[in-house]
Amino acid sequence: MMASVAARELVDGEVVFVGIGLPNLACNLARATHAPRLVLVYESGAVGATPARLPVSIGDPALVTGSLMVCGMADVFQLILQNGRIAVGFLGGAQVDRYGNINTTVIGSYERPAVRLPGSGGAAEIAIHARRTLVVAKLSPRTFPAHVDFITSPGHGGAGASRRQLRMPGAGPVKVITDKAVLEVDEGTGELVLAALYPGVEASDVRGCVGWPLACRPRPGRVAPPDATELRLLRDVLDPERLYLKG
Amino acid sequence: MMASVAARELVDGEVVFVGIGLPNLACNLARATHAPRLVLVYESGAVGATPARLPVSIGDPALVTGSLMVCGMADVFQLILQNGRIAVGFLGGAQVDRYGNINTTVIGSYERPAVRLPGSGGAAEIAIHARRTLVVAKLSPRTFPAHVDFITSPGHGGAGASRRQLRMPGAGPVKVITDKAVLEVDEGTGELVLAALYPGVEASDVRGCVGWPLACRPRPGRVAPPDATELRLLRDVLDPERLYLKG
Amino acid sequence: MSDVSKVVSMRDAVARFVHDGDTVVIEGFTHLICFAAGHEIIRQGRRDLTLCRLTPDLIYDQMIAAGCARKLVFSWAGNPGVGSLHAFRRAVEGRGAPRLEIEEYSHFGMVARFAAGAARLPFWPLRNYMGTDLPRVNPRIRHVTCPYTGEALATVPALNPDVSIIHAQRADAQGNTQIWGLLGVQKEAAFASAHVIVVVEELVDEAVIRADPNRTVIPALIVDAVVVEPWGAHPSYAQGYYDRDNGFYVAWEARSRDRDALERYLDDFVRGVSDRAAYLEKQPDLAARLKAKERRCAGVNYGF
Amino acid sequence: MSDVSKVVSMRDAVARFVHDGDTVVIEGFTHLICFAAGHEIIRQGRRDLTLCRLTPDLIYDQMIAAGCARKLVFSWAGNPGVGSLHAFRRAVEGRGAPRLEIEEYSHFGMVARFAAGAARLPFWPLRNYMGTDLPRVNPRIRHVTCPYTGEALATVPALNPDVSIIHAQRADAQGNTQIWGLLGVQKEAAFASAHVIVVVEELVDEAVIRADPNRTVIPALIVDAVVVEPWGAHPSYAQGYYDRDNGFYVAWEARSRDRDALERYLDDFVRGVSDRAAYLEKQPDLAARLKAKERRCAGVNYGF
Repeated sequence: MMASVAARELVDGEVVFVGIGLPNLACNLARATHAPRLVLVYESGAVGATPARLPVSIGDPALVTGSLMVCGMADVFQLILQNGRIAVGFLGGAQVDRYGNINTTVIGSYERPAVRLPGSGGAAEIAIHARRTLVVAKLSPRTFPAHVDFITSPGHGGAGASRRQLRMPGAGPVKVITDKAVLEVDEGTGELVLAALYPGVEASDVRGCVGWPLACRPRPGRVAPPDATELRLLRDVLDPERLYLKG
Repeated sequence: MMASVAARELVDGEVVFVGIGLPNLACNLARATHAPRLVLVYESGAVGATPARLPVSIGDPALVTGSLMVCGMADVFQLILQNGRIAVGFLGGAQVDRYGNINTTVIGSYERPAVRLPGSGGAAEIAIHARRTLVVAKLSPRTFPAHVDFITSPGHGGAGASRRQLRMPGAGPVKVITDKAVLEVDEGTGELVLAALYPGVEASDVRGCVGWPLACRPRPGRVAPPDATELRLLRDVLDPERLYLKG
Repeated sequence: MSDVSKVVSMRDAVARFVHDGDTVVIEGFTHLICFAAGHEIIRQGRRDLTLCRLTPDLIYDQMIAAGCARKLVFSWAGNPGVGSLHAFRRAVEGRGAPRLEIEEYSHFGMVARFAAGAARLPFWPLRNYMGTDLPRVNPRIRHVTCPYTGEALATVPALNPDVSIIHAQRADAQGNTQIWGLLGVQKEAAFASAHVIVVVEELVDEAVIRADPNRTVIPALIVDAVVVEPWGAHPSYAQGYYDRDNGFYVAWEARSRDRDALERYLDDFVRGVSDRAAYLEKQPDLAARLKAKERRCAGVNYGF
Repeated sequence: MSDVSKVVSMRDAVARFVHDGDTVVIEGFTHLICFAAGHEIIRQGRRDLTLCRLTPDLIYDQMIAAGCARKLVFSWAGNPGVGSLHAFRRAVEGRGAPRLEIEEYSHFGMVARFAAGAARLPFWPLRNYMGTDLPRVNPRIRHVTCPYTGEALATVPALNPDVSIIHAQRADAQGNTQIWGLLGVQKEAAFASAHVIVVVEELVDEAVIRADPNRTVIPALIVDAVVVEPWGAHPSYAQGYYDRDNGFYVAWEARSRDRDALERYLDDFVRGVSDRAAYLEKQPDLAARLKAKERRCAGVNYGF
């Protein structure tokens, strides 16, 4: 469901900075349906990959064989990302807060962490440079606190300076795709607000999973479930071994 | 003669930044005699070339075919030259002055030049970064004034700041190889002084071609003429069409 | 992929992407200099261009002579191994022709300007220019203080052309472009530019590109137009396709020194022909003289 | 050329170029991670190393567990697609093991540190880190003011390791090294380092290198030693030679979570074998499981 919602966000012809797992699945679903000309860029340096198998890592050899270009990582970050060529970046995180700030660094204090997470990887610069960012995370109070313990990837600043004041080139996280609803950033306040609900989910179900008083769009939409084509592609073609799809 | 004198300055195994013409001839003579392991780097990006013909330009295709590496010019200047990997750089010039400053930019004023020369190319950075520089130029009062009209490639500063004060990594022009004598820089004064004379040349012949009171080493040496092997290599193997050798 | 092809004629590419007053780059260090594009720009009578290149070479000498240029940004303006670019010299030395504005760096400085432009940074740091007169005559060479060591480093400003024209051995119809032999600053110039025209010796199927992705220097995602123009770099060269026409470079010394001879050349070989095909028809001996010999490397295994 | 060969055994290369207290880089982004070198460093009992890598991966987790590391400089410390590096986490979370000092960037920051080191500049500018907490916990992320626009840009300091160990598909005996597939920051790490050890799947004649010079990523002039170690990147991979051993990565989650299981692994496959050949003898199924299929590209013409 999350994969198909994410896929629909992608516009044909866009250049997408792809992470492994669900974002990869979403991109390949979009390519197989409404966006055949999507260009996939991996931070590992593969551009225009059409992998013969579902890649298990962002550096999978299947992303190289038959791709359009392989370049060094200095080129990926300087000539492609910082150059402003990425339309959409995908991010996930252990924590996402009211203003779309994302934490993939530590739970607890940085110096004495309760849980040490992997860190930024390319996430900080994707959040800053991609023209827009899609965040993918499952709803739970632990994952959506009012404030993250550590800002790895910046959202919309909240009380502090705006993205524009900080001279961030990209628009940042514009949507958060969860397993129950889609949140969007409110341009006025920079807050995440409820934009659309999955079938059978009520606004109160979402509010209970979020650590701040969640505002709601005047008329929140309903997300259409994956249609038969999408389901068939996901289950039979794109992830037949259920590496990323659960249930 | 100048080619063989220049060749003798090169030590086996050194990495040399090669210009076209006489420096190229000198390097290939050195490789054919005492320095077979010389590594030639051209600013065009060819490393370890063993050209099948005498290259007529620094970007000759013969420098690519069969070379050890071809890289972009950003790598040549940042990763090789600025990185400090070049032991010897060759420079020529329309004017060379008392302190080894070289002019390849203009004769006359910069704004209203009497003669517009090609400019720096890679010369400025070679003079700054190569661990030592060899200058090749024919002696004449016009070519060796007390002060150049424009400092394209810096020598030893003269009355101004020393190379060390200016934080130049390389030692700069240590020798000037002419058609009559070899000049060396005096480490104390930074001035070019007479170090060795070609057969049949007197110190006064050299002084007449230089626009400042030329000092002389206590016992100036005599340059040995090219031996039979060197002459045969130059005339029959390295430049049979006399593209660069005259007489 | 079902993409619409970007292949257009040189005439259309220049008409669409090169405008009066633009900052234009035709790059290539000795290798892959796109004379075909320069000639079409002359034919279409572009004016007030700011021309940028490390080595202006014969093509910019011709464009200066034809009156296309208002300004030249460069680092070495000569005819390598031969002599001068006399149209350039006349324009700079003020002998008759309208004066050409110049902005001058060293090679490293120009490379750094393209690198900054390609990375969309406003400047690039380099350890250079101490003791030289270049910063005195070019106030755009400045300094920055290292926040770690306190030392002063030279800087050059980013160069972001309106359009770069990149000659290459081959590309697919989308503009995924492969180059071998000398690479110059083709990649940096392309990424620094608002628009990119790729001109190729050979249009190949996307499968040829995908078979050897490490050979791709410029990806389609930054390319606006693909022009197929075999021998389009003559008298420059394309490794594996044809050799440099050194005789033409040697002859240029006398030809460009004589204003009338230069005008006659432009009339005969540039303004007097409709396109590159007509230029080649006038010189039927090129292939016999310059076609490259076979020296093919082995492939590598991309399997897993 | 009549050069003396630089080919040595892994044991000799590590003994000679990796010392206690050194700053050591074993790079490779998923691809070409030299586990063989990491294992030899463990066997030789090196201590107090500062280990640098974008992605510490399993090899640094093993070296941390074995007590080789004093400090880690990195940007993403996980087991990609699988889970955690538990020896790293124990050392950072302060659970029992001696604490590991860390210095943390993002990928772009680490790439920029290597780029600065390779260019021998003291810093590298990048447009990054605004709005993040990274500069708060890492005071080495600083700022510089652009001398043209006046804007503040982030900077990272140069990284100049004592030694980089670069795995590659092939090199000649002098160390002219060719890589295809993912390139990571292998080139920048090598040029940034005081010493470079190249480890290759295949030692080839200089003529193989010279046949395709655009494929060369690291030139001999910066290489100190060449080690020939087929399958030396396992469980990482070498494009065209063998696939990644994903099963090993998946199994690492449980193995590294259990301190004893991890020690047993080190005893069995690292400390308990004399060299890489013995490591491979214990796993005779690797070729059958992982050997790359043939997917060879065509060559290109280098003639003129």
